[in-house]
Amino acid sequence: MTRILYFGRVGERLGPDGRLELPVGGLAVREIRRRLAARDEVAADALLRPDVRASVDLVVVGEDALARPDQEIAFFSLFSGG
Amino acid sequence: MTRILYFGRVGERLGPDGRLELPVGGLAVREIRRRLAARDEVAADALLRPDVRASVDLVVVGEDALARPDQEIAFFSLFSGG
Amino acid sequence: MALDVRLIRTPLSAPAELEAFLAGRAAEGAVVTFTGLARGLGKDGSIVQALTLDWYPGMTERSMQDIAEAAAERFAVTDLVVVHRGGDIIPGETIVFVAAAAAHRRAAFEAADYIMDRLKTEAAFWKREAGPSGARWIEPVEEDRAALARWKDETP
Amino acid sequence: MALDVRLIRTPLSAPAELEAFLAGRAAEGAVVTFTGLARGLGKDGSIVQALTLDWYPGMTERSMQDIAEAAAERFAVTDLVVVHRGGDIIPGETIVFVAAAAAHRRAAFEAADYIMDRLKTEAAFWKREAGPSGARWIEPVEEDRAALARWKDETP
Repeated sequence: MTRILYFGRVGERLGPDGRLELPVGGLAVREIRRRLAARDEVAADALLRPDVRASVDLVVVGEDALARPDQEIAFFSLFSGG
Repeated sequence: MTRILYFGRVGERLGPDGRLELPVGGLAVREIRRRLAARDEVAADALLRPDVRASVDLVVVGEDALARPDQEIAFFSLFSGG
Repeated sequence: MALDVRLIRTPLSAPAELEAFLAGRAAEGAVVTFTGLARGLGKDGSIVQALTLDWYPGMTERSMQDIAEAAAERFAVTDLVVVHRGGDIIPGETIVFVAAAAAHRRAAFEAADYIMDRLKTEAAFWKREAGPSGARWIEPVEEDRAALARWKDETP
Repeated sequence: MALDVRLIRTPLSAPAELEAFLAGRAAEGAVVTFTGLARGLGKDGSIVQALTLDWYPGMTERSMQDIAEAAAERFAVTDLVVVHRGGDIIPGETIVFVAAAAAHRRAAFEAADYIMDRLKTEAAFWKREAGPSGARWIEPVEEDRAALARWKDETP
């Protein structure tokens, strides 16, 4: 199980992290988001928003980016800025 | 005798101040400058420069401004700025 | 060129940071600082009792470092300090301190200004204000985006 | 609105000034400072052993006050401090400290920037640098005049 980190509004709704089984070859961020959102309404509402972005290994990525199980994956709402 | 203050390059050449007899009705700055400069070559060289300005009662003035004996009169080189 | 970028969870003293930044400095003529304080009132005038700044360990430090490096490259500065607090902050406390040293004041002003504009929109922080009527998330306002756009020829 | 304008003959501590300026501040979000240090090298690279700033008592304070008041009127700042040293100054010592507090950082940056541009050209000081090959007077350079021209729609 790969740990998925949540920050900002996403973390507020879903807690600091969640877990997801990822194939060794990885999955596109779009599909990871879809699978996490499919769990319940709260998850769907927290994750299926256009302003919720994802990162893989600390780099903000697009929906097509591939994430493997050994990478650090996160979803978060818009940065507030410093 | 009215005390005339010198600052910057003017003060460096002529000392911090000088004295001049002014009529009660006052004199134009141009004439004060001319009389002070007439004293010797050092005074002429220090005062007869276009970048040497005058003030009367702390206000920078033009050559036509009148200065009376009870006012504070000064000549100084260009401000260096702070 | 020295870059000092820190994310801290303890109180941030702008005077102490300035003192350290100035120590032994004689070659450069100009030092500009920015100090950002936690406001006692929100943008809509509501009372703020506490501010919480969440961050993503690793990503947030990197976003701060990237911004400082971009400023160092873009402006003729000799040293930069960027210190940002994370965690719970009380109104009046310092959230962010930026200092820039340069031979010419224009570069120091511009570097501090640029760093703040980018931090305010691009730094990986999530900010919540808590007041008598509950908590709410803060996002960059249009003013922040407009400020950032001034530098757009080089920002990514 | 508080304006604090001082011409002093004693050492100037920018950190202590910043500390006093920040004390008890919670309403405003942004504080920008400028600290000007005596350079160890002149503009042409020559060594500077000491700097002497002469001033005209009464006129110089008034020129500083006028500049601060113009900044207060022009920008949405809540407090301004302008402290300038006169007399003999050693390289590395602070010559001038400016601080501006505002609700929005843009006003604080602009006020400090404006005050410095005007101080550097219009303040009634006469500056001499002393080095191994003698002393010389310093006058505003073209860069200073160009900086001032940026604000020309309102400067006198």
